[in-house]
Amino acid sequence: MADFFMGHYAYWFTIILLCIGLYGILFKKNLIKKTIGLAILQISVVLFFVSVASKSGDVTVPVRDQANFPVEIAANYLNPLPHTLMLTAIVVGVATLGVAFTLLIAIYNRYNTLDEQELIEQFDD
Amino acid sequence: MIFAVELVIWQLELVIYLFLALSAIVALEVRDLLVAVVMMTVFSFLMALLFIAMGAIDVGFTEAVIGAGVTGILFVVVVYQTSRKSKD
Amino acid sequence: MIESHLPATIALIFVLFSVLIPAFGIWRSELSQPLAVLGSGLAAAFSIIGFIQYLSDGALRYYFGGWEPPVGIEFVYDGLSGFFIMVINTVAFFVFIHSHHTAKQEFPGKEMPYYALGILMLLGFNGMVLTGDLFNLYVFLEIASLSGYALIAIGDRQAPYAAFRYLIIGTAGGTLYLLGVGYLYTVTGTLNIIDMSAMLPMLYESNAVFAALILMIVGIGVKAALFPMHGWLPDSYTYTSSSSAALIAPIGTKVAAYILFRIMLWLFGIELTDAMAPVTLFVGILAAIGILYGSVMAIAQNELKRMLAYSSVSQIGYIIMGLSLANPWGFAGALLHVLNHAVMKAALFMISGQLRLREGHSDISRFDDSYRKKYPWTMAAFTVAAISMIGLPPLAGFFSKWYLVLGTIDNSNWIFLAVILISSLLNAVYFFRILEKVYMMNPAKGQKSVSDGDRNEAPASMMIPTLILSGSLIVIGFANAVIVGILLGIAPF
Amino acid sequence: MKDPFQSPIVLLGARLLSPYIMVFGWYVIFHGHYSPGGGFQGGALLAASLLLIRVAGGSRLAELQIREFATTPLAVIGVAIYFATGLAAVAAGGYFLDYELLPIPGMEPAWLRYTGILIIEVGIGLAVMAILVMIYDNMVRGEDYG
Amino acid sequence: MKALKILILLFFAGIMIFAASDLPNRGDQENLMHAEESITGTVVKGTYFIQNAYRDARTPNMVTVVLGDYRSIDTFGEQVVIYTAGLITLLILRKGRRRMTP
Amino acid sequence: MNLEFVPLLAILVSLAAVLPIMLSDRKPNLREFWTILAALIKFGLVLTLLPGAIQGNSVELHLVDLAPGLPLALKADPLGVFFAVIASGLWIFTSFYSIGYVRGAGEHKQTRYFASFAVCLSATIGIAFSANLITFILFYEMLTVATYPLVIHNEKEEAINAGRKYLAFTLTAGLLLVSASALVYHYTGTLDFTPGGLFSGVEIPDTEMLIIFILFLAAVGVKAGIMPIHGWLPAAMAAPTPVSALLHAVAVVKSGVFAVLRVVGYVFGTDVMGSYGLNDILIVLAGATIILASLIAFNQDNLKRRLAYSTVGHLSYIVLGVALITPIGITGGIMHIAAHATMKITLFFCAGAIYVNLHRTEISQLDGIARVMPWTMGAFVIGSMGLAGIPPINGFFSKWNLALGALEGDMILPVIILVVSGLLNVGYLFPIIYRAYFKKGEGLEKYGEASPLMVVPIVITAALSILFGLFPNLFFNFYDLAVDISSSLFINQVP
Repeated sequence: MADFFMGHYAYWFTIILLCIGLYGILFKKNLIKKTIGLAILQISVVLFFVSVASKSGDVTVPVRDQANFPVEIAANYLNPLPHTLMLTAIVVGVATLGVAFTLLIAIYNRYNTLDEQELIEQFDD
Repeated sequence: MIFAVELVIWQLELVIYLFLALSAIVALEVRDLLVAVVMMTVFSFLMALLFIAMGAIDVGFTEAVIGAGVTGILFVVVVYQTSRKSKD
Repeated sequence: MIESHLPATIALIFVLFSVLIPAFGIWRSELSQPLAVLGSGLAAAFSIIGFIQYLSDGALRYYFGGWEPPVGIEFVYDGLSGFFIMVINTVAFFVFIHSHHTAKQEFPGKEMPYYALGILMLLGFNGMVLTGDLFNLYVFLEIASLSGYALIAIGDRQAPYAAFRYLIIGTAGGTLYLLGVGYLYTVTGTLNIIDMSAMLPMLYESNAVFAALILMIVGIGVKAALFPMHGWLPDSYTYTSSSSAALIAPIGTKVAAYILFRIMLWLFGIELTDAMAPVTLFVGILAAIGILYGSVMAIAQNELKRMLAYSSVSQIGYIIMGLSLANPWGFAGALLHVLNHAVMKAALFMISGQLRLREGHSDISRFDDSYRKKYPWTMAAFTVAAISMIGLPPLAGFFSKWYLVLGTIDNSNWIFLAVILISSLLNAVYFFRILEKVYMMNPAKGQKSVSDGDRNEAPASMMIPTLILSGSLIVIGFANAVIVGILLGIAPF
Repeated sequence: MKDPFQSPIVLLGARLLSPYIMVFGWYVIFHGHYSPGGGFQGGALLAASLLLIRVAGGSRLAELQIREFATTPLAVIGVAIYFATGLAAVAAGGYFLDYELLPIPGMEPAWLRYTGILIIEVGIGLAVMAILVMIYDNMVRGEDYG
Repeated sequence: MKALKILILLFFAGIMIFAASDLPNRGDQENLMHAEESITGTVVKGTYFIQNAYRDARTPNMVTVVLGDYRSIDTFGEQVVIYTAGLITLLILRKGRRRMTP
Repeated sequence: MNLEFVPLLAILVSLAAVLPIMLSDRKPNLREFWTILAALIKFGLVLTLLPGAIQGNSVELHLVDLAPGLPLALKADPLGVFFAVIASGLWIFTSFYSIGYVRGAGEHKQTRYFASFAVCLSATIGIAFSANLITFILFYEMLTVATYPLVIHNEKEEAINAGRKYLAFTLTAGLLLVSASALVYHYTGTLDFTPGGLFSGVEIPDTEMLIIFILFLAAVGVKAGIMPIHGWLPAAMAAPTPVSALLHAVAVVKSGVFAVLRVVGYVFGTDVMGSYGLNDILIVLAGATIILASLIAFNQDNLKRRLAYSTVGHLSYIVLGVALITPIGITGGIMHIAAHATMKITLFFCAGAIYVNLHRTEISQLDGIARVMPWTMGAFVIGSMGLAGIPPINGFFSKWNLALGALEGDMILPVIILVVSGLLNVGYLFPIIYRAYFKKGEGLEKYGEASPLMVVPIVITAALSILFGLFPNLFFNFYDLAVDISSSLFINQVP
């Protein structure tokens, strides 16, 4: 049981953060808040990948250090692949946020508000 | 460049997790959007810290520079360009 | 050595042109459209060549950087991806030709970024279809989505808000997909689709694998506008500019459908998909609800573009339903419907663009007899496309429904059969309503009557693609035996 | 937002800090092979150094630094560097982005790969810098037509 | 509407908890993603990268090698994503020559 | 001479005529010249197939695969040729009559009218020559769409509603046909029309068989006007009279009964029909339709609507004949296709002539018109007698065969139905004649006979009714043809 907890607690926290992000997306009326929720959601997924990349025992970061940690034994190093993927994912996330900001400004310029309720009221007219 | 062995320090991670959740909730719940944005930046920095604690130095660095730095600036710009108040 | 650069070439052409268009566009904005046409035309030509090559030599695989698959990333040009690539690029080629005047009218001075983003969106779609790596797929998914949001945001009225809603829900979907990929990677240790599909059967009944499947279906279902996740689609297609609508509507949802095909039939395989819960049946039910919902909502609309948008919700349901049937006929019907619907929707949205160019609106309640006199060819093309949508032979739309019907019968799934039939009737209702107005209804009093001399057809650059697309519906109808023969060869059953 | 923080101290601080951040950015790009870093991080740092001046000094000062219309070409150049590197390998008869076949004489394959990675990192760095600045500029100065 | 949203949230939370309960222990060296060889006998990416990154590209930082070489098309795509974002701001926020007709 | 392409050409002739018709929009004479030319060529082409058909040969043409294993194929078998001869022959008369009618009535959009008409005929011939169900569906739907502009021709509210009703019925029918065909394909793997049926050697559970049959029945029954689903037919009388005459007396509704024949004889096969007891359903429905339609016809004051309900009833004669599944019964049914076509077209022509000439549509307004329009009313009498089954007219002959067929199958109920309905026919048609001849009309002084373009076709079709009644084998050997066809349907039957 303790083993299961030690092995899984990172996942539970990731889930909590993911749910906070989803909550922001679903329940917040302000569009900037929604965007913040989106950012939290994205970073939480990054966290999931990074946390599964870790290895137990005598490991080091994925930078070659032949003297102390011979690369032939893969167990010496953290798995570099999820890290790489997440570099990409972070940049993608920033690009998405950039687009979201662009749209936010465009919406504000047209309707002078970023509140969902007020926007919908304006559409009805 | 030698990093500490036994990279999974769960006590540290746990503390950062708690602060992460806290900052995320504050960022979503606070009414002043500028504060929300600042909390978002804090969230990113904590996340970067966590990544580095987990041994993902590259990801942590990137998150710090791009996630916290650039996104933070852009967030601030958006808040200044639009409105600072939020109803929820 | 390398057999063929084809799979990469198709995608890289788009990269080249996405660089060339801004490079030239900065000083000569009017060069953007010809360049976009050239780029998509080249890509279409290469994809057709590739398909011919596929038919003779089998699947083509391309290893980027020279690294073989489990290590590196590969592009796979097999039957399924080849078919989708051909459809996407060919339709996009015609849409780009068509968009010259609408672009000038609807967002003057912004041609350069518009066409660059159009090309980038196609790059994303092509990459998604071609790639053999799940994470690479996510990257291309984001390229396509981001440019898609932007293309939707340039439009009138609520377009930015519609785009923003799409962005939120679409990015959340993409993130869920990524989480699913994460689960799969954690369990299998690979990201390559072919590699992973060999491992997954050994992990039968793993919760994580099942959850990954669900997350991926939900995430991609958002992009495909599968029934409960369709909310973004009608607003987006309604308020965006005509040229964007014509570009996104025919191909956007199809590519998402492709990913569902790839995931459910290739990556997981039909046994594993249904191992823990009847996922295919569930997806099929959603698709069926979507078909009926889309059709009913389409009847209630008074705006041509909005009606077409709801009809898209319904038509994507056919494709997903064909997938969920998981038998050769359903598969062939679904893929044939991908082709048909891409061509039909492109033609219909292009026609709505022509009407907006000339009339300034596409409000169905204002249609009348004078349209037939003013735009005889446009209306002829509309009639052909509409009749094909309804599914009357010998037009293409009939045959995809025919195969879907055969598929439902093979599975003895009478409810789906009834859904297909009922929705065809509903389609007939909303299209004949327009045809009736266009051909029968005399103009309202007070308007000057239109004589034959007032013919005001859209420019040739718009008319010719529209006519070619609607004409090709007849050709597809008669040639569908050949197409379906090939499609049945692709089917993984 | 054109001149948001019109304070001499902020401006001074920004102007002092900016060159160091920029140098650090280039360092991160070129040192990515040995330590954490690479094109994206370096590019973002370069952008940060430029944005700092823009935030602190307003648009007039920023014009002296990197002009608004120069960002698009820079971005295009950045993407083009990456793309051309890939095409060079194709031209030499290999797969796209197969650095082993880059036409640089007198290098063994592993070092060619090293060089190839370096080249693309520079491309990425340029593009990221230009684009982040471009996003900022458009957000601050751009206007929607509506 | 609110109830529906809560349902959605619960659904996703449930799915993720369901999945996480069956994920292998974090950091377990026996994990397939860290193994020497996969269950079908193919190369495992992560392990291959650790062992061969320096040999292939003379670069100690494995992440850089994976990013720049093994998965270079990913990185290229990433660059294109950022490029797309830049063009999007051009398209949406830059003023057009004329105002659009309403 | 190689006849292979004749069926295709026969279909394409009228389709090809659409283009010149559209182009000569401004020149009515030229436009109608094209129509008549196409009609004549088509009739000639169909006639060349007749000798072969009489010898029992069929001509097959395989065009393209519409779907794997499902070709777009044409087959001019005796039944198809029989139907095609009737449809294309009567088109000639209708063309002349149409010219008189549309000009007399000053109809608008005449070009659309003639073009749609040509497409309809094309589709009808296509239905006649279809070699399999998928080709059949193709032309069936084509007919549906092409008829629509004709139904709503006058574009009044009533006509548009009728058009919607028509579309709702026929499109649903088309979909049911598609699903029924798909079921057949699922079970048998083929859709080719084969005399004796497709189901030999295939075991299908009773319920499935019943479902397939009911789907088919609903699909083809709509166009054949079987009772609960006949609603579109009276509504469609809003169309111009030549349309009612040709399409709602010959082309469309006869396509429906032709489809019944195809389905019963060539898809299910007579033995399957009998062994699953499916024909009983058909007999009951057809019998009920005959009686009910005749009764409803009594209440109609509008001449065309009365004729429409009469059509509904007479179509069910044919269905009844087919449902008897005895050789003589089917012969009678086939003969009634021809008989009813000539008679009903005569009656509709008369109704149209009265409308164009006198602008009268209600029966109560017809007092004394026989004085004014002697030829027209004479033809009307002949047609009415034929429908009632009075001997020298061809209607008698087919009814006689139907009755014989019923007796051959040891069924007495159909005979009773036939007799009763004959009386009812007399009951609703002869009052019209009585009014026309024996009541005194008002305000008729300024009118004369209708234009020769209309009267001549009327007289010819009336004459044809009598001629075929006296000599069933005159000209085209119709009787022999019908006998051959019906006997060919029983080849599988174990004696």
